[in-house]
Amino acid sequence: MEVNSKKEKLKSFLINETLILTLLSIVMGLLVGALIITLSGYNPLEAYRLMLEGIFSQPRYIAWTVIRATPLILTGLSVAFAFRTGLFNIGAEGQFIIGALTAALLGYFLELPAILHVPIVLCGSILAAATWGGIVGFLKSKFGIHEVIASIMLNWIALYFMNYIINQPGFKRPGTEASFDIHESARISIPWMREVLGPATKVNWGIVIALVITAVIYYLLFKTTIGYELRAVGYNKDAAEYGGINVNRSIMLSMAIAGALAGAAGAMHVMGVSFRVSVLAAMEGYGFNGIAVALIGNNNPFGVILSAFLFGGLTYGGSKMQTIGVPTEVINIVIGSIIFFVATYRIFRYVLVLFNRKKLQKEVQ
Amino acid sequence: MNTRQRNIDFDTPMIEMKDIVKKFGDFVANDHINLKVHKGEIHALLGENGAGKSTLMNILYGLYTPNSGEIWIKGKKVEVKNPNVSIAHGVGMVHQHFMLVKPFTVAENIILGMEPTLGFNRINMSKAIDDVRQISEKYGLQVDPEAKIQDITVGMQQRVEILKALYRGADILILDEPTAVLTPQEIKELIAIMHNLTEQGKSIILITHKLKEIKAAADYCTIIRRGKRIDTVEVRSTTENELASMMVGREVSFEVYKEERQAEDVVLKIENLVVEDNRKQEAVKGLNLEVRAGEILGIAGVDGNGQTELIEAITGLRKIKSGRIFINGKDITNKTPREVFESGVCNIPEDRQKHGLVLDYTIAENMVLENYRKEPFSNGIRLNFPQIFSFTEELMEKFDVRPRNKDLKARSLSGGNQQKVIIAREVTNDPDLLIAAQPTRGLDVGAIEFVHRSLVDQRDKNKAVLLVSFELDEVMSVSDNIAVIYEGKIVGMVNAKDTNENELGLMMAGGGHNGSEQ
Amino acid sequence: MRDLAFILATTLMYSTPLIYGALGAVFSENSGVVNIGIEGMMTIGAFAGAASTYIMAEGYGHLWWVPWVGFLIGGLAGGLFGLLHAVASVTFQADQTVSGIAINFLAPGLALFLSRRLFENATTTPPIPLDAKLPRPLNQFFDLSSIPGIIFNQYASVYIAFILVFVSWFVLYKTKLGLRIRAVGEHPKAADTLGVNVYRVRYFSVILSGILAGLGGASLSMAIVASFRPTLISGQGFIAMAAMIFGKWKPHGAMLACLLFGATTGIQIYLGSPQVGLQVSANLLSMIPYIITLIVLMGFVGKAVAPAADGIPYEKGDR
Amino acid sequence: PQGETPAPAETAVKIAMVTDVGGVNDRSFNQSAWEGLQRAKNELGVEINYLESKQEADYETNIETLVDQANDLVWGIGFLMGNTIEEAAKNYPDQKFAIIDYAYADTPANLVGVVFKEQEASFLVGYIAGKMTKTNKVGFIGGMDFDVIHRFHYGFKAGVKYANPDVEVLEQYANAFDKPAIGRSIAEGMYQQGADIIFHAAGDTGNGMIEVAREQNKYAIGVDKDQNADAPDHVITSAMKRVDNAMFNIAKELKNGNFPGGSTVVYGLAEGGVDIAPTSDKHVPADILAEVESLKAKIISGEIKVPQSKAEFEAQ
Ligand SMILES: Nc1ncnc2c1ncn2[C@@H]1O[C@H](COP(=O)(O)OP(=O)(O)OP(=O)(O)O)[C@@H](O)[C@H]1O
Ligand SMILES: Nc1ncnc2c1ncn2[C@@H]1O[C@H](COP(=O)(O)OP(=O)(O)OP(=O)(O)O)[C@@H](O)[C@H]1O
Ligand SMILES: [Mg+2]
Ligand SMILES: [Mg+2]
Repeated sequence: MEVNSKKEKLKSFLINETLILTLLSIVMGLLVGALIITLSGYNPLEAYRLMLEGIFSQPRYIAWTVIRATPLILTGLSVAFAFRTGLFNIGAEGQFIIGALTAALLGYFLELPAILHVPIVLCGSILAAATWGGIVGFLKSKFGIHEVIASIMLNWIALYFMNYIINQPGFKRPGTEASFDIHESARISIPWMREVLGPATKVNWGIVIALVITAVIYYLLFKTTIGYELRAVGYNKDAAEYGGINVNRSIMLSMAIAGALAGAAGAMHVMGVSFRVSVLAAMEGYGFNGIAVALIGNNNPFGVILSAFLFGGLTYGGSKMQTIGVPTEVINIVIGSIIFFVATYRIFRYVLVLFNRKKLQKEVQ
Repeated sequence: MNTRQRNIDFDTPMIEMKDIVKKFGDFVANDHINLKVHKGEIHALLGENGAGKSTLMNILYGLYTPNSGEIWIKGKKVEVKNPNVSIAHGVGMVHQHFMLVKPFTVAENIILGMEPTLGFNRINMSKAIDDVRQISEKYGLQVDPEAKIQDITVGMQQRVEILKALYRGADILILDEPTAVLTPQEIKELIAIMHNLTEQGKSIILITHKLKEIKAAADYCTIIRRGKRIDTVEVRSTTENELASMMVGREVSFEVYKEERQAEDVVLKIENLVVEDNRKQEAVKGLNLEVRAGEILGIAGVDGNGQTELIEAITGLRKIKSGRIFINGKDITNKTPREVFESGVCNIPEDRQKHGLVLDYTIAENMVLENYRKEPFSNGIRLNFPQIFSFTEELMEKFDVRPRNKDLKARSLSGGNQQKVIIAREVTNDPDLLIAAQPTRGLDVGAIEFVHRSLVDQRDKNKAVLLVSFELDEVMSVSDNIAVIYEGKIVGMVNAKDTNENELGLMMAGGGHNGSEQ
Repeated sequence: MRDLAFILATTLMYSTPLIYGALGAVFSENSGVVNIGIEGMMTIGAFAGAASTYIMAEGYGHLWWVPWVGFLIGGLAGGLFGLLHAVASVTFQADQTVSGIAINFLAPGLALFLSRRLFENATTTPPIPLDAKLPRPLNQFFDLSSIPGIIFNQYASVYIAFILVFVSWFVLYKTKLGLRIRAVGEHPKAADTLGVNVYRVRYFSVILSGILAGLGGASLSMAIVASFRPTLISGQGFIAMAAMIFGKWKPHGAMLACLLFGATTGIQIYLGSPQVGLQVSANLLSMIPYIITLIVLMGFVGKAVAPAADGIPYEKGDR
Repeated sequence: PQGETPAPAETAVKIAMVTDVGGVNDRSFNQSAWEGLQRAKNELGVEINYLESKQEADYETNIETLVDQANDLVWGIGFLMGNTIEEAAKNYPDQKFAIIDYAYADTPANLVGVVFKEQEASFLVGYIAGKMTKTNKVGFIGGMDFDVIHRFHYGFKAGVKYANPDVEVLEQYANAFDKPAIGRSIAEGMYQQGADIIFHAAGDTGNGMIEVAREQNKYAIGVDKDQNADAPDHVITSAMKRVDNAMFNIAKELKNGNFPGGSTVVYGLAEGGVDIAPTSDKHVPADILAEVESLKAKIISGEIKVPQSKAEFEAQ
């Protein structure tokens, strides 16, 4: 009996409706992409073959997909976490930047053994980005400023702030528009994997850390009193207040955690992949893509992981379709279509109902 | 009591609903229901919470499509695809939950969908205001057309709802629980208005849980139980007890049985309390009050005399301007809601959906809204779900919350069951002081009986209970002592056994003559 | 004085595309549909406006109506994505944020795709000839170098933006349609029970929102510059959305917010200009508009309240 | 992509490039680079290909993809790729790489850095501006505060000063390559201040400036490519960076087996790596163009030393 119900649970967890609908959306999105590719005069099968090969044909490619997905897991989680607590964190972009910048500063200016350096850089960046996100929460709870406005403004402030800091002498590597590289001791690369996967593949511990953080966030959100409070505030501020929850503190805490997650993404990108920060001429999109990742993943921490891999795979593998001339924006169209179908999953129900009705009519006849 | 001259025209059926069936999924909300209403008739619909009354009326109004059945309006078969059809056939509906756009003015709400216009699609607002004035005078429904809905009382809002229907030329009015949120005075006025309307040839379908109102207002009554029509009776020749037992399927007692007992120590003590409302006006103006252990103190008063602010001040949801509040001698003035709760105060809130429940949380999650941080529900950090679940299941059983599924979201429960969840939670906390604000609003008689029982049980456990209600009957039958609130002050204190409606009504009106007709 | 005129002129120019975008958001959100896809709708509008005007100018020569038709095509392209957003969020009751985000991927993707198809694989469109651009109506009345000339030497799109603010205010607050739009955004069920077709009103508003955003994009690609580029919009749709919230969901409020943003950008450029000769990092100057916006919000604006039903899909027969 | 070499010879040399985020048809240096490769295809029969980057994170993976496709030479276009290409060169010691706009202190043997003396072309257009201004005021709009942009900036200033020391140069940085509205505003301000010719090194931001020149019938000077087509009556000349020439030349050297690995190749006037636009004769009087020719000679010979930074400019 016990065992059976556990099995049932697992089964319903794996084969739930959301997942099926999401898979359907992916298929539909790819079909739209195929249409666009065909209209451009290329062979969609050939293009998708290149994409799939580009993701799966070599361990190295799979590794790259993982590397691509890592920051998206965390920015996606950041957005999803905020959504779950009733806030729209459109500011993951800026929080990512602050996390990355702090990691580059601490990674370069501190000189410590790796065992200390890595955690200090990581924690420092997370703290800085949490503060940055917390500002939004503070502005909202203290002044009633809508989090969307505050986040959008802070995104740009973060971008210019980073550019300003990089330009300070002593931090900027001369002859470049980037900072000095962080020390080896602050990196989270996995050197022996490079022997296996090829020298250029920047496999790092980031994915492991990201998965651990995801599990922690899941636990925090759904299994702890803090998560209970944050979600209650997200659903119904008045009832939360009535239940004794400090609403203003919850909003700040929630934005700070969201900031911390996006900041961790930035930090790990610097510690595992780029090793430096560069002057940005435009937003890089980690935060904005995080919104898409969160939404495809249904704001569920585990859904976010899957959708980050999907997103990482599509952007990484998709870029290889260029080899036969397919322009890169096709990938954006595919991603856009997938999100669109995720949004309008009721289309599938509708079609299903129509289909059933026809079947019924047939049976009647 | 129902003394009016009846002028029903039995030859002119206005509404005939035949064999209406409505299913939500597998659930049959209306099971072959028939209903017939004549010109000039007030026809009541009576049934427990969730019996299917609103559903039936939504079908008549075109908001839901029935699975089968026919609707005839004024002798013609009509397919009511949407409200436009029913409106065109003269049906108007006042919904259980007000359908008013809060930031709009009264006039704007009334004309919406049928706006008088000038050139350029421009609204002819002065004509609109004139029109509203005219019909409001014609039917004796006084309103200020230019006031915003959010600034007027619930009673006024009710009138706006009726005016909306009349503005559209309705001669069949559906009123879905119109009195649930009205004060006794307003109810009396509403019944007069209804009679006035039938004299002008209108027909009314009235849904209410208050048998007294049915007796006072209606000519006929159709009783619905679990989606099925039980019977249609002539109200004059049926007693309240008969109506109630037909509706619930068993005998219901209206008397709240309680034993005499002696009140003991003072639990709640309020001294010179001054509290401001949202508009920074003083709503509570130097109020003094004591509630003792083993006592149910009822607060009687007309809506808007500071009751809401008083409760919010006690429970920590609103800052106090001056004065002090003590619980068991401990000062809780301006403490946070949590601190107030910790000192032994629980509250069944007035607005159950706004304050009482997180509608998107499951029943289980809602059951620990105040207690989630305490043993055994958590160790302060980690929630202990097995404990929360077994606790919830136990309470759902004990308080008969239906359906018995702890994983359902609170949103999917009926109003009565939502209220049961709150009462279960608050009562089980076993507080020294239980505050109950409008605890039976919108509930059927069976559920009301249950709520009253729960309050008395608390009292019998030697706890203090503060009951705030606009329903005099409820205050009088449940309380031991009654305090009358008027303009933010307690203007009178009486023993429930030694008073009557007249005396209370007089005090509730500030000692004037308004509430003293009964 | 001239400096002030310069700041004013920049304010007008810079805030114009934002005003269109913000007005679009105002209509959509007042009807209860969150529109985060303004950015994408502006992008496709910018492309369609510039591309169609260029093609028409090639084909028909520089007739007076060419830019106007092009401008409208820009609006219609945005409107098409408004329609898509409406299908998702009204008919299929999609999560409106999700659908808006989808549009922010789809619309720019499609713009680039079409650009490559039409213009020999180029992601930028060829420049529109000067006389096929929108006219500058007040240009002939003032000497360019005079102070009124500096301020009012603006394209028609600038004046249209301000006219549209007034028209939008008029429509929303004085007409039957506006009453219904706002009713649907506040309490769709109430409107429904009075026979107002909630779906139709929302479709109308969301499509109009796309059209306005599309015009905003076109006002950038057909007036401020004369061609479409992939980076042309770069975040202005989001700023417009912020302005709409800042302006408390009202046309005139949104306009003021856009003007504030334009003015602070003007001040930023002015402070960085050679005549001021400030020795401050350009990066610090660039933060000015964003910081001032936050400060103004802290100081002057209370809690903004969205239309009560904003973001909530309406389903007939729902509880 | 567009038409690989038909039936490539067994030994056909394969060259590919990774674009910057602007994409291959950016009407700027990415496009110029691609044109260079196309010329190499037509004239030298090499096989060519490109991959576009959408964001910085694409650089590494695009490079790797091209390495996997067994290209003989992989190009990175733009100095933003500098570090990435250097790392790739170290990771794949047997693969040849080259980069535009980057000079390494210590270049790996399988890598070539190609830099341009932007300041030389800027000097020439500065000279033209200095000679042609009627108001004795000209303007410079920079994109972001980068070293590369400084080369344009101070080369231009030096050219103006050389032509006429009395001419004032109004200078402003937009701090963006993608904000034409800001470019427009700055240009309006400069023209108001009395400048009659403005030179930009600001990407799309500069587009706003060219637009104002068109509207107000003022002169503008383009950058990187010949921008005359954007405003034929107003862009009098452009400081061209012949990325195409560099790409072609390196292709040729690679094919001939003398790939200049381990070095930084500097393309200046002498190497045909920078120049003024061929359309300059439309607006610039012949006598000034003749003077420009002689200036070229002096720069090539080293007689005139063009500054490439603020410090060098001020030292002169
Ligand atoms: N839209 C809906 N979807 C699913 N079930 C519904 C819906 N509307 C009503 N129901 C169910 O139908 C039943 C009848 O509901 P209805 O609102 O008609 O009850 P009622 O008699 O008006 O009760 P009350 O006295 O509480 O207002 C209830 O069990 C309710 O849960
Ligand atoms: N676009 C506009 N141009 C000029 N004046 C305007 C415009 N929009 C609004 N106004 C003026 O501003 C006044 C306020 O508008 P409105 O009545 O919509 O605001 P409100 O609802 O009173 O807002 P609030 O309550 O926030 O003050 C109007 O009476 C009108 O005269
Ligand atoms: Mg009901
Ligand atoms: Mg009250």
